[in-house]
Amino acid sequence: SPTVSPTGASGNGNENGKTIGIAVADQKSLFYVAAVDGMEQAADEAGYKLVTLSANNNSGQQVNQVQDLITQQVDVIIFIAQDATSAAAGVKLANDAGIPIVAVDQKPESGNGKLATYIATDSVAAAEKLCTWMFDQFGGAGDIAILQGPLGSTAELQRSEGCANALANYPDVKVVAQESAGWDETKAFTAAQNILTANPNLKAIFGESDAMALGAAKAAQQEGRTGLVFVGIDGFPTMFTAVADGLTQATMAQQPYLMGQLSVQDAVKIAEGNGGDIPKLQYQDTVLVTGENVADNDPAKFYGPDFK
Amino acid sequence: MAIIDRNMTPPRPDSSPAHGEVAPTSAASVNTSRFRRIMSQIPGPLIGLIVIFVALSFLSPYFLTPRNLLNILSQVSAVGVMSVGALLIILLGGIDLSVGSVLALSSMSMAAMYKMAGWPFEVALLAGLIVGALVGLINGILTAYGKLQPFIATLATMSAAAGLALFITNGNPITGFPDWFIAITATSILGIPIEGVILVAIFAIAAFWLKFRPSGRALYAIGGNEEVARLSGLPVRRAKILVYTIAGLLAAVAGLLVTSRLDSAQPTAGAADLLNVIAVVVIGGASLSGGSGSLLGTFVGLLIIGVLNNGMSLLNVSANLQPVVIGAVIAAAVLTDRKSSRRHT
Amino acid sequence: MAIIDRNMTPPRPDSSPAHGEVAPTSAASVNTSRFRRIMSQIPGPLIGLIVIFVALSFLSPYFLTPRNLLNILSQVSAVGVMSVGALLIILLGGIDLSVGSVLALSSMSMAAMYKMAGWPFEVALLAGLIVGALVGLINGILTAYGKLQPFIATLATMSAAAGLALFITNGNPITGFPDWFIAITATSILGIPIEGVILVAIFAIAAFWLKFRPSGRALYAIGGNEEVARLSGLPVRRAKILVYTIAGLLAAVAGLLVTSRLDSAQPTAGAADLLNVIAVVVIGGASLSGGSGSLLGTFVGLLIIGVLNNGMSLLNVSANLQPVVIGAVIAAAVLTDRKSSRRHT
Amino acid sequence: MVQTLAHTTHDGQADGDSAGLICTGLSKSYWGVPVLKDVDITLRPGNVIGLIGENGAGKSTTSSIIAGIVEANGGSMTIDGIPYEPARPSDALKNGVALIHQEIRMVPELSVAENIFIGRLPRRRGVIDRNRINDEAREYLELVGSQTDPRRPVAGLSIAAQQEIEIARALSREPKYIIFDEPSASLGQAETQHVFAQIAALRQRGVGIVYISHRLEEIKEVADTIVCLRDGALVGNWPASEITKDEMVKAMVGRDFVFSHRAPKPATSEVALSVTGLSKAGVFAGIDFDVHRGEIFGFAGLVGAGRTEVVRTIAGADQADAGEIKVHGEVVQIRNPRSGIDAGIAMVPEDRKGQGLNLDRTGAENITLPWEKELSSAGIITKKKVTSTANKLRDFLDIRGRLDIPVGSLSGGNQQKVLLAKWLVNEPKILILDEPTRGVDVGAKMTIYETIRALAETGVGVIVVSSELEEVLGLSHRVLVMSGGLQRAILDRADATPEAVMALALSNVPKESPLESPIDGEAEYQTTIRTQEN
Ligand SMILES: Nc1ncnc2c1ncn2[C@@H]1O[C@H](COP(=O)(O)OP(=O)(O)OP(=O)(O)O)[C@@H](O)[C@H]1O
Ligand SMILES: Nc1ncnc2c1ncn2[C@@H]1O[C@H](COP(=O)(O)OP(=O)(O)OP(=O)(O)O)[C@@H](O)[C@H]1O
Ligand SMILES: [Mg+2]
Ligand SMILES: [Mg+2]
Repeated sequence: SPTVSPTGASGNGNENGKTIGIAVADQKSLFYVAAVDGMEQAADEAGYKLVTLSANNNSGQQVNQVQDLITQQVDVIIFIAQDATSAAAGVKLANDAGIPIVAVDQKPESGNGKLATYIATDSVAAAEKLCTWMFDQFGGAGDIAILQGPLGSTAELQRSEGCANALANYPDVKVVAQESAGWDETKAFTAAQNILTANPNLKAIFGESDAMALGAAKAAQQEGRTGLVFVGIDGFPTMFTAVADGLTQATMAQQPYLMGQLSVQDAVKIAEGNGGDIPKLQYQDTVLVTGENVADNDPAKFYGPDFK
Repeated sequence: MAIIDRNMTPPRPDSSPAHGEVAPTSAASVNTSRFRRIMSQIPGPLIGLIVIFVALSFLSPYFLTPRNLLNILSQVSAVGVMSVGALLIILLGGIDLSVGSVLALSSMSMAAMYKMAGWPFEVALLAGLIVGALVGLINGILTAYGKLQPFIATLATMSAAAGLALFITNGNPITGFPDWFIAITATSILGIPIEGVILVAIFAIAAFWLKFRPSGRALYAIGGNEEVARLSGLPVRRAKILVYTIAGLLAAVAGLLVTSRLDSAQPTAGAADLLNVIAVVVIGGASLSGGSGSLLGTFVGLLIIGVLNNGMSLLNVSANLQPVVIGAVIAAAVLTDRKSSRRHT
Repeated sequence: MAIIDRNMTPPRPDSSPAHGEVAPTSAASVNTSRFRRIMSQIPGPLIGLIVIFVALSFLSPYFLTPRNLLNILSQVSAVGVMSVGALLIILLGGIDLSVGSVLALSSMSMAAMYKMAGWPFEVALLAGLIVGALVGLINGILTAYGKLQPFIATLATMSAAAGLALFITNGNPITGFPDWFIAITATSILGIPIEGVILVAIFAIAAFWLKFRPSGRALYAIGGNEEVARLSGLPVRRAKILVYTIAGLLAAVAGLLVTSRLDSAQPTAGAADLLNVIAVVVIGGASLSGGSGSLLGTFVGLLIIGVLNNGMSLLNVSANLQPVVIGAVIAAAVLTDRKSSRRHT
Repeated sequence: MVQTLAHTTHDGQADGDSAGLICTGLSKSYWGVPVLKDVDITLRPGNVIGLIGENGAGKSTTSSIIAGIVEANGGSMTIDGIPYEPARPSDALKNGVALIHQEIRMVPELSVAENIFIGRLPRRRGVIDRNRINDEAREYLELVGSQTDPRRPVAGLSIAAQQEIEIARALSREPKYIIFDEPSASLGQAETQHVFAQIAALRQRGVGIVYISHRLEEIKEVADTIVCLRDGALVGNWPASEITKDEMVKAMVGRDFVFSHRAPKPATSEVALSVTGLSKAGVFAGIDFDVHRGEIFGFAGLVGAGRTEVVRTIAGADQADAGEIKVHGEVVQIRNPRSGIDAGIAMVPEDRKGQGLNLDRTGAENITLPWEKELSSAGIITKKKVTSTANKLRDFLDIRGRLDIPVGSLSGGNQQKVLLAKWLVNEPKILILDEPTRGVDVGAKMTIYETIRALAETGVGVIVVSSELEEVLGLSHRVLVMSGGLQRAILDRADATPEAVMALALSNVPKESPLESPIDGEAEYQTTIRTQEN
């Protein structure tokens, strides 16, 4: 039936009747889509059934969905929390129900819930590294702008924090404009137009996501402003192209596909009783992709083969 | 010109027994009309809910378990609490867009007073509720005295409250609340989760108010015809202010539930709930032009949305198709609602 | 059937000079009332706009540059195009929540047909527009024939369209459009960006329709009192269907503008625009209960929102406080609008 | 109270002089135009003042000022010598002044009883005492002769039934002063008599009453004193027993004026409209009649007989279940109002506010609303065209008042003329008028009657539905009498005596009638909401 996800219907799975439940923050942003792609690939390989629930960026809804996964008696839950502070509630529910939980991307900040393992990108470090690279491009002195994600979201907070860490080492870099464009390219375009107008001496724009960096770069291109540096975090295939074309200068590529695969592989081990040797914390590398190394990096490595 | 002499002929059909004009005659027709009246008492969307319910019972083995049904109750609690306030406002012919932001603002205010200002938790909690009521009060004043369209007034407060909620901590969530507070959403009374009890209690109190108290009945009068209400000496402005304040307070209560549930006050909580809240009320048969709607209907609307979300989770419907299914089911559920479709053109 | 010829016997029973009941008396009072009439022609929120405009000119040296003013025009183009459709629907007493999702769906459909199905771009573009119009048509049919409340009907299509837009590519954006298409938003005619020209043209055509064409004027009559309109022989259902379809089509046009500007079709584009679109119309003085509102007002509302957002960017107002300022300014702008405050209680 | 009275006595006013509701020098203007000029009215307890005047003379304005709905620009009021300055309706009610408004104002969703007690629902143990309001409502309804069940919702009740509720509501406040603003406009003769009986009883109890009406015989019957307004000024004040109807008319219009019906010119033999076997389940059945060109064809019957439903169906506002309609010999399919209009059938509906006019738009826009396509050139309609068309009709129908302001601010009679004008922009083949002179003054009535005759003389077939027997009998060539949804007889002018018509109107529904199972609550609800569109 068309309403059942491809995984549920896939041919070779389900032999052992075990199910992994996935609670993911949304299925709109490519990071999560790629992570789920990776999970599906790994589950297919292992012959596991997946139940994927997406919370549409609503923490409350996500707790409901964890509840629904527990109702269905899944064997392991993979949890990509919408938000680090609210993640504890979901973990607690799973703990109470005795279902092991693998956290991906966000880790609960509070409570004393037990995680089987935590797989993530170190966003603070990634942002710090990226911002440092960006400052160096214009000699470590000048005005920059930051386009933030939805205010209050964990990714926004961590990426802002990382860049602030880098700024601490560059006293001559000044943030003259800071605006939220909600991960959205259109909004970033508009925001950048205005920021560029108000700041004729701007040197660079840090987009906390690739989409926002792209929007900003396109605005500058339309205004005929050249010589600025535009960087983003994510490593989307479109951003690879943009970096190669010189529209943007760098992206910090995350590896969601790999993280997805890894989470399912771990979940399978746990379900089969071999979870003992899995490390509690597994940070995945981010790769700084710039004009110099973009040709050497295949975007499929980061976002999976399905990526269009 | 009084051509008919009062004595000349019986002026009303009532004195001649089976005159066909107004008085119903045969027992059969009385029965039919009573049956029809009873049928028309049933909220139309109930049929939609029953169909969805039965279908899901067949489709998923987990759906009809007591545990799952109780889960549904607690899953809808926050939206449900807000939908009571929304119904009251919609009865008045108003609308409240600020409800989600108020949830966030009151939750953040409470958390900030507790964790940042160091107030005793109980005081902070009370302050959070007051903040919610206060925003509601502003909505009420803007609509009743400022004579702004409610859409605009609450759009303004929605925007302002959302901004303030972020401003308090610069976007950071606050976590770490007392255990008893978290227990509110983690404990059951006689097997029923406390949040479910709170939800049902709020519905019951509000329904009682609307049906049996003059000030509650007045909402129908004001929403149905504000001019009549005013000319009849009803305190129209006071009613508006009261209702918006109640809605703000209820949004704050919903905020407390969400905070307790997540053990986290989030500045962007509730933002996604706005359309759900209004949808619940409208699916429940209320008219956005005011004067008609009931809490029974709203509760049915709430369950439709709640059961649908829960059911699709259980059936593992693809995330991107879920909104499509929800859209189709909402339209179908309301299309079958003969009553509301007759009334509103 | 000619207009009645007034040479026919005047049926008036009296031959004495008509004793004017309301005939205006003194010249002075005529003048006062003419002044009042002219004043009442000025859309109320215009004063708000002027105040904001003047304030920003002083506050930011960049605000009053031609470049920035043209930027504002292109920044508001997508919301502006949609707000024309929204005004038409609101005039009828309806509402369209689906507008943002339709933007995304038609943009994604176009892109998918071009890049995935390999259709010629012009055909794909047309298909994208048709998809938008089609969703609008469904809205129209659901409200006019299904007799759903517009809020519910368009909530359902909003949900469905948003889901489908994501479903097409499983959330992936599509990029790589022909140069001429991208040029639409990158080129200027006589210094004015094409999207601005398109925006103004759509406003002008729609304003002409509303003012001079019987079918456009009918919207006011239908929104004002549907039964009167129906008994006057106006095709109420056809008007509803037409207007919802136009709104869908305009959302698709806005989708094309956004796609062209970014050279990228995005499944979640437009989602944030819904409240803006309705806010623009309501700030512009239209009443959500139908029958009143103008495109001039809507344009002023559009500029208020556009100028405000632009100004705060230029002034680097803290992102958290921006919504607070917007909320306060909206309330203030509309509070000063004596006309609309008088009309809607 | 006693103190204040003593105080006023000190001022030299005798107790007897200050008793009652005394208005001195009331003035009001709208848009800079005075509509009420220095009006003095003294209403004593137990007195009935009949207030007359042409449409727009200022009667409703006066009553609105007294009832606290509108604020006067000048003048003062006292009750029993105490200054009375109502700022809002509730102030008036507190001072014992109630108004029965010209326009009916109900909350359709609430029950009849709740509508009566709106704003002061009694409580018992904290909750609304439903038994009490239902019982009391039933008593007050019976006082005005209404049988309506107080528990049912108001939605779906006929205008007449709602008017009765409106009166019951005012009575239930046990006021000391009541203003009836044209209550009889939507009442039938029988209901009016109930109201009169009630007024007599109130007067006995010392209530002071202002009774506004355009039905002058009625006024004479009920009032002690008759007061006349013309152009906003008081022009007469007589004991009711000492003035004749003709004198009243003269005072109202300011000149000699003869009010009489004359026989219409004979109709042609050409059939304009032919209706056969028209039926609508549960509403009416077996309607068969022809209207000739040049004929005025009346519909008589009691309120609720189904006349309105029949003519609405002919005009396309509702759908018939069976039957055939021919216009000028050709069968026409009338599916909706538009196809009715296209077939040359125009209908002036009985509910001016709900179905006839869009009160927020200007008179001119209302008049041209159905004809904008015809009035446009090259698809464009200009304000000039709208205005000039409307002005032509204003002259033709003697509409008094501006057509460029919202029609809701015109007086009731002028609104009715605007409504008529709307259907005369294009000469119809068949003109249906449902209660064409509801709330219209004598002068305007004559204008409308003359217009009807003049239109008939040009070959239009006219159908007049009216609850005023004198009107329908005085105008028509032939009269169709309905009762209980059935056509009882078609009487020629000569045979259509009031007695004969009333006998038929009151005749019972025979057992074998298709409407044998009568219109019960629900069906009535459905048929009268009339929201379904085509
Ligand atoms: N709100 C208003 N704005 C402008 N003019 C008004 C308004 N209300 C009434 N008028 C004008 O005041 C005059 C008096 O109106 P009023 O309603 O008192 O007349 P009336 O004597 O009750 O007439 P009718 O018999 O038709 O009811 C009319 O010319 C009317 O057009
Ligand atoms: N007093 C009343 N109470 C309840 N229903 C009523 C009353 N009067 C009329 N009706 C309902 O109204 C409907 C018919 O009204 P309709 O308007 O067609 O009659 P009419 O002969 O034109 O009377 P009217 O003089 O009111 O125009 C019927 O369904 C009837 O039951
Ligand atoms: Mg009047
Ligand atoms: Mg009638």
